Amino acid sequence: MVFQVQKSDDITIVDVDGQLIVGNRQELKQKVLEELERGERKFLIDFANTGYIDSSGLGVLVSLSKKIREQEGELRLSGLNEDLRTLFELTKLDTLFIITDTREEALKGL
Amino acid sequence: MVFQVQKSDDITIVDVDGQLIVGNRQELKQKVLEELERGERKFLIDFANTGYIDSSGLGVLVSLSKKIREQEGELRLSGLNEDLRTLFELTKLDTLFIITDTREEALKGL
Amino acid sequence: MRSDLVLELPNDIKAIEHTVEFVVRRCEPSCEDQKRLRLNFRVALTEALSNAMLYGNHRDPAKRVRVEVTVKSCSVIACVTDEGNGFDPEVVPDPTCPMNLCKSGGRGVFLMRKLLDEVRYNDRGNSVTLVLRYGAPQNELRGASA
Amino acid sequence: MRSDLVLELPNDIKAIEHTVEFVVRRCEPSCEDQKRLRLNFRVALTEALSNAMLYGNHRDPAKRVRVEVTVKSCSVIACVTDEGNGFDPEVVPDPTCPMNLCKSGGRGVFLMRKLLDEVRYNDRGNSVTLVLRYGAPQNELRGASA
Ligand SMILES: Nc1ncnc2c1ncn2[C@@H]1O[C@H](COP(=O)(O)OP(=O)(O)O)[C@@H](O)[C@H]1O
Ligand SMILES: Nc1ncnc2c1ncn2[C@@H]1O[C@H](COP(=O)(O)OP(=O)(O)O)[C@@H](O)[C@H]1O
Repeated sequence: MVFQVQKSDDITIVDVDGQLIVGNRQELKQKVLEELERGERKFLIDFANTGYIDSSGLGVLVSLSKKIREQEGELRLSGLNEDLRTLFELTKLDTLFIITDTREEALKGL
Repeated sequence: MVFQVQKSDDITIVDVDGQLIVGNRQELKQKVLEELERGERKFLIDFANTGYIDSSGLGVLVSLSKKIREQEGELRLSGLNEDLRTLFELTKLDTLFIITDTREEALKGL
Repeated sequence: MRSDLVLELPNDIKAIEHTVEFVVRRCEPSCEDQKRLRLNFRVALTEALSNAMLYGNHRDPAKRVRVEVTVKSCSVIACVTDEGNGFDPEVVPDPTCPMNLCKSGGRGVFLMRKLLDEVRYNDRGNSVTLVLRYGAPQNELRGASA
Repeated sequence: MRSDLVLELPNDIKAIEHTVEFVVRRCEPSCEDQKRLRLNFRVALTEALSNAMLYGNHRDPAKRVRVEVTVKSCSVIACVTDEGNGFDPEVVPDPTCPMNLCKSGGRGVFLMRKLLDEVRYNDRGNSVTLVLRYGAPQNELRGASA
């Protein structure tokens, strides 16, 4: 798994390639928090290339979303396939996040 | 792993994608023997996309080479990387086969 | 009955991803529900392994986790056992309650139960059996379609 | 010493490839010789597993193969045990003799020995220990460079 970070204007985009699970979630957390400390405020995490997410991966998203909101920033999620959407729905986390189908939609709104 | 069979003029080319090992060697054997029965006589097995070969994979090559020669055909091998060449050298099978670096060289000679 | 596959794993969360992949690949040829094997079983097994390593074995690298997998014509069964003292799975709070929704943890046992047809702990609570059923007689509340 | 990884595998040659992959991935982070792990160890482990399944367990699907892997700072050790009666590894003929060169079989034990630093059978002959060493004190006859 690899987390790739790019910038598009003032938005920080993170691609999750592979799985977001207990073995690597800290890496994602650290990457996003570094950017937040550097002053970035708009974040998009794109799951278009993600296999699956476990509960600790979901947990990291929840905790990042809190930290970003504390700094008056915003986090969006995009590119969730049907499988991944199911996980958000089962845990009701779809009500907590702004989730868009495509990366483009998310970028437009941010 | 996948074995892909193509024709180039009167030459039958088989690509070995993945491993050639005990779990799949029969598949390769069958594919080549079918072509031999159909009347094909010139064969090239290309290992450019092969990970590794075990002793039973080597064994299948030896037995195919015998069967092809019995029908007055010819078998060449190409695309062996350094790792795979090592296996042929250790077992002295490099003395039994016509091995060329590239597929193009092999096709020229056949 | 003898299991189709037994693994004794090091207590290393970095090993989870490859282990889950290996087990799922082993089940693939016989499983009639590739979609739920890929999502439901994979995620549930990941949860069971990480709970075993983090809570059961308390991250102790000297401890091991045992996984026993049985593939039947209508189900895949995985039993994950750690060397810990167990816990009471009945008292795990519902993470979908509004009060808990913003917590970063507490979704593992819940997800296992939602995703699979059966999740059974032993009395001590250090061994969980995960069951994914396919074919005819299925649990109506079977997760991904809930 | 406890092994870092223990597998009990079904006697199914189709399982060999994924098993070898799983074990090698587990060894990768600690191994200092990726090249020989990728070729020498991978091929040797494949040979040991197929011999265990084909000759030791005589393709019997009810039998199992046990694999114990230990990763140390200067070696990777895999022990492969079947449920058979074993054999005498000393009487395996040299497949590189001109007489044997055209035979389709008989290269497995030979390759294991050529590729690894140490290949040790138990007395019964149903369990083989494969050792790949790296770092300073290495066997001079270490296969790939022979
Ligand atoms: N194998 C286990 N051994 C001991 N305690 C466990 C085990 N599995 C789960 N638990 C307990 O159950 C709690 C809930 O687990 P879970 O639902 O997976 O959420 P989380 O892992 O986010 O805490 C854990 O915090 C732990 O206290
Ligand atoms: N685990 C084992 N149990 C019993 N016999 C074995 C075992 N491993 C190898 N042998 C014997 O040693 C012989 C040589 O094996 P090998 O060198 O791998 O070549 P091949 O597999 O092509 O016969 C086998 O034919 C078999 O009789």
